[in-house]
Amino acid sequence: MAQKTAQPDVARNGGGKPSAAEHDHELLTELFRQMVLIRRFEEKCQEMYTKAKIGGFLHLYIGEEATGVGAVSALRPEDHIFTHYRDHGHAIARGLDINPLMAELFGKVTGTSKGLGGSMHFAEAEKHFWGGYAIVGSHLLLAVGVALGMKMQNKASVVMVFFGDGATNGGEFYEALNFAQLWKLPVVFVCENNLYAMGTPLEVHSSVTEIYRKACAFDMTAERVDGNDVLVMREAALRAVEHARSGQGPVLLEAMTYRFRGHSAQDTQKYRTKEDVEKYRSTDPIEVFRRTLIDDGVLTEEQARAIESRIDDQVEESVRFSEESPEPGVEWIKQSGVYAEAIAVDPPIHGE
Amino acid sequence: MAQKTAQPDVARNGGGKPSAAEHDHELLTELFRQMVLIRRFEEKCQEMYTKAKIGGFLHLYIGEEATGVGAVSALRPEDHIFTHYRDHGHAIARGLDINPLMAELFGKVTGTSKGLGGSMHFAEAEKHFWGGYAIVGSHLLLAVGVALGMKMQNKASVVMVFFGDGATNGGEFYEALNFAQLWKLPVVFVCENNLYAMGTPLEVHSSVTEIYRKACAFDMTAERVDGNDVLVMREAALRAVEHARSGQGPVLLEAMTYRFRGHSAQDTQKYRTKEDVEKYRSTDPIEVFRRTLIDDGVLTEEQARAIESRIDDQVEESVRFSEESPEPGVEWIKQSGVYAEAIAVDPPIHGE
Amino acid sequence: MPVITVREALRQALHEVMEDQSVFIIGEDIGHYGSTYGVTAGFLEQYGPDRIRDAPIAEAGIVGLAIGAAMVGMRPIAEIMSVNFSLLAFDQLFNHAAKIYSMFGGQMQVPMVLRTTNGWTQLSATHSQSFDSMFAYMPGLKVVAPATPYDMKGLLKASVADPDPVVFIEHTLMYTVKGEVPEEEYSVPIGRSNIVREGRHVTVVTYSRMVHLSLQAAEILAKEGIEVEIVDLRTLRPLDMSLSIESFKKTNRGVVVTEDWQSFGTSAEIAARLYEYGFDHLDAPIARVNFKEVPMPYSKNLELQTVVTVDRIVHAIRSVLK
Amino acid sequence: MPVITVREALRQALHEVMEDQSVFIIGEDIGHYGSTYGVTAGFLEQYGPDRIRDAPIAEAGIVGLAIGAAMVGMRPIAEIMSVNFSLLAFDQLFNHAAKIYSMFGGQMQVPMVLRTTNGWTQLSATHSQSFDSMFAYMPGLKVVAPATPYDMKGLLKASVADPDPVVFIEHTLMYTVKGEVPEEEYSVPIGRSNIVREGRHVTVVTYSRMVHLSLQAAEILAKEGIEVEIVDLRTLRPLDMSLSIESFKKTNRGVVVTEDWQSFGTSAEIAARLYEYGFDHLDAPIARVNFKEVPMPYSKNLELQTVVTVDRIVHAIRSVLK
Ligand SMILES: Cc1ncc(C[n+]2csc(CCOP(=O)(O)OP(=O)(O)O)c2C)c(N)n1
Ligand SMILES: Cc1ncc(C[n+]2csc(CCOP(=O)(O)OP(=O)(O)O)c2C)c(N)n1
Ligand SMILES: [Mg+2]
Ligand SMILES: [Mg+2]
Repeated sequence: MAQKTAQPDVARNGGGKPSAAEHDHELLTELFRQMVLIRRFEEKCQEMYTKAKIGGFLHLYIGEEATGVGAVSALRPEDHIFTHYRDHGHAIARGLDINPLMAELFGKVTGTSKGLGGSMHFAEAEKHFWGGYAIVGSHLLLAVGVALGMKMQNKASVVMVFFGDGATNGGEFYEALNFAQLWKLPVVFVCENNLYAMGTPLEVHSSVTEIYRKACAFDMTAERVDGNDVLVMREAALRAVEHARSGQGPVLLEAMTYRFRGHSAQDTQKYRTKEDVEKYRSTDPIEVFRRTLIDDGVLTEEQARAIESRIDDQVEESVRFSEESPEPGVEWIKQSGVYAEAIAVDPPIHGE
Repeated sequence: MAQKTAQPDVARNGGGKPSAAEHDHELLTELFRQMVLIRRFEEKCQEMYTKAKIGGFLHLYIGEEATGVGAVSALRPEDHIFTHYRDHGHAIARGLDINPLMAELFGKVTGTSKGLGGSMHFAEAEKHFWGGYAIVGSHLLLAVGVALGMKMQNKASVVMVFFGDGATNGGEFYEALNFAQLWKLPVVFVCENNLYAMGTPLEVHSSVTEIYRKACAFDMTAERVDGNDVLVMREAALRAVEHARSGQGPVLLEAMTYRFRGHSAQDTQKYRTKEDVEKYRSTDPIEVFRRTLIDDGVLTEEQARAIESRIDDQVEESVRFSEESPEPGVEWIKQSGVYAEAIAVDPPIHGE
Repeated sequence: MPVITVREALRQALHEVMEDQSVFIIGEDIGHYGSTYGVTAGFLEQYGPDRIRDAPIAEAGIVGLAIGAAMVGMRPIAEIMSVNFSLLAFDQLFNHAAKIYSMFGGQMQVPMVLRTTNGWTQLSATHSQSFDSMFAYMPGLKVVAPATPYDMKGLLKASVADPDPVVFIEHTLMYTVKGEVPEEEYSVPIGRSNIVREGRHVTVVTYSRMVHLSLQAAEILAKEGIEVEIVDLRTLRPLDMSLSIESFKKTNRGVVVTEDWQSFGTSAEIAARLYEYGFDHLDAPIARVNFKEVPMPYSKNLELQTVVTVDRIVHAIRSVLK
Repeated sequence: MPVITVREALRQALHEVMEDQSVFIIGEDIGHYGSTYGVTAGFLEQYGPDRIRDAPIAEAGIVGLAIGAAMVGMRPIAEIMSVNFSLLAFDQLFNHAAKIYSMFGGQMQVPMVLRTTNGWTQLSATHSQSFDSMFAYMPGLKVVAPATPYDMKGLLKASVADPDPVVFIEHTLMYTVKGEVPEEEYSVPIGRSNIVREGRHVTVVTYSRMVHLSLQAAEILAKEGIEVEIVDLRTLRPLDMSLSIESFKKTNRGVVVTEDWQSFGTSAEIAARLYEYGFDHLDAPIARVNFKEVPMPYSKNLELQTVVTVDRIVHAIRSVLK
């Protein structure tokens, strides 16, 4: 009576590497612009962190930009995004203005979360960018809940949720996958497999290291893709989003990527060698894409430089904006900052 | 770059139904005896519950006896068992004396857990029967922990843990499987798939209804077996235990079974028809096994009756024993009953 | 006024809120099984599986999904079958439901209700707990624990209407408690305590099932001429102590009765605030009546010695009057 | 006596207990990463991956496995990287670790330690909490939260030696705090409070990091001739109030300083017990100094207005002396 496990329904192979030239030049330029903006924004973050303008934890996305940019580019405005604490890239890819993002890092009231959230909690509800969350794996369930809400409201929007390889061992990951598949909810789970959970290597923390294969326990469509190639990532995301939007249920995408910086600003990176990092840096997804665009005649070197220099100005401007912005007021540390509808009681419960 | 999910390493097919005659008659008789003992013990439990001699929740194993008896028969004395609240069958199969079991249900100090635990918390540490646990899915992690402890102590013992189909959707199940496989721990996970989690049908609660297939997310060896055939169950358990003991890692066994009674004594069973239950009752695992033993010449009808009648006496005796036993003393509701090493403080913290 | 049970009052409230299409219920065995305590019996048949969602046994999932759905305009009612299982959802509840409004600077709201139930009756250690103080400790949550059919209905309606996450705590031993409930629509505001019995000798501050036991204790003492005033807090967060303190200033003696462990339980905060604000009126130490601080034993007699009884309340009241 | 940091004291304790082969450490990033707060840095290299177990991000699993291993004779030390993630393990901790001894009638013991750490520094709402009162509420657990290198080492050793499950609470802002630690072996018993400064005008009852802030406040007030007595509870469960009450009977005035939210937090029980047992010595309401009751804001200035500061302690002490 023993049975073989059925094959999970793996999405079509993405085929070979899509050629840049096949794509709309405007799109290609925009993808490039976004990746560079993320990179330069975060390099500035590091600088500001060193200057103690930014506090708390700072998890940089540097090296992983192609994943976020490619994936988010597959979404429509009515779609939804959830992400983890390493959220700068997804926010920028979603089109959040970097002024409020930098201001958030500075803890200013002009910040995207009014200075209450900081680096790990970028959000903009109006853009359906529901925020960065700092409890590993835990936000996946919220994403599934939004998909449920959308489905119950008969809306055809899709929810995309980002998380790391390390987030696929905690129970909430599996609960989320089961709920999504059981109720055929339109969720695209994007695992950013950067080979480490903090300093713990993939093979030390997970019994199965091809993360997409974990979807087999739920008969969920799953695919592993090169997350360092923005076009490959975009194609896979488009397939996944289409699958979800058409009512066929959720998809798990595993994007292979690598982070160039430490896990956070505190990381001493004992767990990997400088050579490991250099190996990946030599195929920096932004550099590679830039070269492709120039080689394929999408951009000239000058055009690329112009984009980069506009971005540098923009980033400088975000710092100026943040410096000049006021701090959030004390209303945020009263009950009015805690509840949408605060109830006054006598005597006040809250030590006010 | 898309890849196909690898096949999980499914254990050998158990082959056809093992014939009773091939087995040692003593063993066959013992399996029969255990199944009947569980059945009669629990029928008496129901009677005592109706008479309010037993309180709380009462989850009967009636109909599922072949699973527990077959599985536990594959273990050695040095092996370990964890189970859920539906624990009477596993306790009896492990050889726990029914006097302290019945006394436990009566809430007497002669009970196997001194009357502190009740129906859901049978245990006997000396027999490595680590107890019934009442938080669904949650005890799996303890079982994996015991396996880790055993491995670290270089002991070759195996841990067998029982749970229901409903327990395979909560996060703790998946965390347990990952830890067990990651660290190649000797655990045999036995899922008793009785098609319902309380009153929620399998297909309503789980995106994949062949529970054993969930092991694929961890490359874990897994097998689905007929848990209503005690010999099939035993064979599969022997294979799984051998696999685990030999250092090849954990195994997930899915035993297909059915409970004849309600989920607990409170259950009105709206979720299934009387006909459904009757269908299963017509192939009652005990009746079928009894007929086989007689047909195959292992037992005569008289011998079977003699066994049954001895069991009836034994069960009556357990009631008498329980009635006559004293209640646990108030030391159990002092700190001495809460801590292995209680610390007296001044003033007492505990409202004593 | 019709006299109905707590169960029926909850059912009425749920039927009324289900008129709003954004309301749905998610939980274990609320549908096919027919509901563990009968509150949603028949709802699956009436509202269908889309709005009465039988969930897998995955408490974190149930609460997490409810939070997400609430963020995009739904009004989910998540049911955790017994409060003992809610521990599995504490991360979702405390790290998300309670935080999302303020952590993102007020951009999002989480208008969800978590219904769950305390209780005991020989269910042993892991099925007889109260986590009231844990819920009440958490800024960002509102925590409601009514005692009467009237308040159950009125507060459940208010909870569903509230834009913030509300933990709504019931009690397995209260579903059959009866009381008057008007036929007209009404709701009871969150965060308002209530005097359920007037008296002038001693103030009992309590909530949930202990209200009923305290009333019984008061009856017994009334025969001896002791007039007990009883305040039902109804809501634990925000905690409205105004009536309790006023009463205490009149009686100068207080007893706090809560059905949980004493140390670091709800009675600690309630007593501390009575002391703080009633300081000039203290005639005797305030007594606290609670569970004995042990995991609940299965054995019936031991269990009855562990829980709060009318006798123990009577005894405590007498002690503060000495 | 050598002066070392809290981090070093913890490291010494861990090295010493690792001599017992049944002790092992399990947690996230304790090995390859080199330990989040440096406590186990170098341990993987010294003891190997069998005894220094880098775990997946699965807090329930980490605690559940530790419990199981403890049941069969191991002495696991489970590390939860920050207390905020411990919510994911509350079910394991409260429904299993705390219950197994009594629920099975004393047949099994769970000699495990859960090391975790409170703290904040612009980490925002979900990374700046304290659940001390939740742990301390739970019969079956022992809960320790030391303040000095001496106590850190001594109590960690006692915790590992203890046959019951112990929650050992550290603080991210204390790892570099220095103090004297003898070279000889010693341990500090669980469940004993300690007078860390003598005084006669007011009693401050506190623990963990707040001991140091209270000492600073006392220094400031000493210059004005106000003599503050400070009791460090060291253990929250069982809660030894004897020295605090004795002190209170001498000073008649009390301040409770705890680094958590006030309502239903640890200060509630501590204050309630001071009132109860110090009743005949009450000259003023007892003040409580705690976090403002809001999810922690990221913004630095707001954060500094939310947490407990020396100023706020000084202010509270003055207020009870008025
Ligand atoms: C539940 C929980 N446990 C632990 C942590 C601490 N922590 C933050 S990030 C992280 C590693 C996550 O790794 P991964 O999921 O691979 O994401 P990456 O940072 O590599 O993008 C850990 C352990 C946390 N935030 N939440
Ligand atoms: C975490 C948790 N959630 C809910 C419950 C209530 N409950 C007890 S048994 C049960 C159904 C379990 O079904 P299954 O795992 O299939 O086991 P079976 O009873 O069928 O043997 C439920 C929901 C519980 N005990 N623990
Ligand atoms: Mg990673
Ligand atoms: Mg079942």
